[in-house]
Amino acid sequence: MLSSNFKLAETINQMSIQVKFFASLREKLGQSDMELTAATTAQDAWNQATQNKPVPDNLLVAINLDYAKLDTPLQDGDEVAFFPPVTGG
Amino acid sequence: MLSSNFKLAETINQMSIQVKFFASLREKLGQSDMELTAATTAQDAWNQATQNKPVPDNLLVAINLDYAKLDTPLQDGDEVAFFPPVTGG
Amino acid sequence: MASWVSDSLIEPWQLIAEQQAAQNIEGQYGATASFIGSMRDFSDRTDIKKMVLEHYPAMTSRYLEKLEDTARQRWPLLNCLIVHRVGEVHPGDAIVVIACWSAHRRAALDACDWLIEELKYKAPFWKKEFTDDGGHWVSGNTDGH
Amino acid sequence: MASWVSDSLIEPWQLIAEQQAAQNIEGQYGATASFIGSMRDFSDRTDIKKMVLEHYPAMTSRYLEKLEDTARQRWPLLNCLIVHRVGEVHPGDAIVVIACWSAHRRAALDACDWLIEELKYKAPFWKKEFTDDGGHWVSGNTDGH
Repeated sequence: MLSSNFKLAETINQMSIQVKFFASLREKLGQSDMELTAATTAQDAWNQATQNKPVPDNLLVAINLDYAKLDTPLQDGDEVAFFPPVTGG
Repeated sequence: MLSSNFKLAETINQMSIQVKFFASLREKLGQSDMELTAATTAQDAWNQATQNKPVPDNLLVAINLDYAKLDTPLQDGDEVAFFPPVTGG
Repeated sequence: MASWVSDSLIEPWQLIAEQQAAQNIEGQYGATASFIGSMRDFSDRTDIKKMVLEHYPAMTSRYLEKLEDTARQRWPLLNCLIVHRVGEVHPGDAIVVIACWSAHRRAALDACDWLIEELKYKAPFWKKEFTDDGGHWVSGNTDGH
Repeated sequence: MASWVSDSLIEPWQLIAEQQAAQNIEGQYGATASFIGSMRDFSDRTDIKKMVLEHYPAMTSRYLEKLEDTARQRWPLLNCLIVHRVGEVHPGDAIVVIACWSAHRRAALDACDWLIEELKYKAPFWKKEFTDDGGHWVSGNTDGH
């Protein structure tokens, strides 16, 4: 009974956060996709995914395909993307 | 000698002014092209060509293919055109 | 740089593609802005069957050339095209085609916008619409319409 | 209304003509405004051989659709087209095609202008230029450039 409750708690606390990097940022960090099991905000996800690298000037953040901010809270299942200023068109 | 001088004077005084009307104005007046043998200004050309009809609101005037005003003086060889507001494009 | 009037049907996208190919500016232009004016089957009147476009030929040529010259003085354009229909046009037919090429987008976009406004207010063309009731001269262009 | 990305060469004028033909709006539109962005062979660097365009596919689709929706809320558009290249492009190749159809000219012209500005500043595309010295990420778009 105790062991089963413990497992449930573990399952509840475990999140799945997809992290993506694009363009020059992807190349500099040498990584494009990773998964985190917990992250409170986009900033927290950045810190974990980059081992606390400083945030570049002009960093753009998107959560679930919409622009967001570094202090935007994350929820289980979120996809957070980091990329430099866009240069399309 | 007298008669020859008289002829010369007549030739000098005789001008050739081409007058043109376009679009609704051409249709209303029932004429598109005419030639005047003398006219001091665009207004004078209008008066002669239309038998002193009143000048319509928004009348546009061009002399030698450039926009001009009713009081612009005319010279021998000028082409003066009268037309309503343009509606191209 | 080219401007002309056409008394028969024009294919706007083909004209623009041809003008683009005719000038050796590939790799130089980063921006092409175009405007096409087409005939609608309604205006203040509904059910317009056709339209006849009259113009003042000598003044039109001169005016369109002057327009292009002025645009090229105001903006760094690499190329420019203005074609205008005259004669009988039908709903859906193109009436005017304007295209501007430049290195950067602002010049092409602004010049194209300016050219259509100038042309609308000053180029000596006149439209007569025909419905089943007969012909009516269009009285004037309105802002942005 | 349509927006998509293409990983192979696009023919802007053909795409616009096809989009125009695909929608039954002939006689309704009086105005078509378009903008084409093409690759130049120089920028801050000269002698650019090619460019590779990366994007964030899921966000791109969503963003381009939202752009079109917003444009249609702001202006009375009858039709709208946005196509953007990704992958490897060469000087002279079209990178982006935008076209807007409306009854009157101001809506099409203003919407087209707005769309390219919005797209330039927000759509998740990134350009990497290649010269003989190797690849360089383009650092950012500048006003009207």
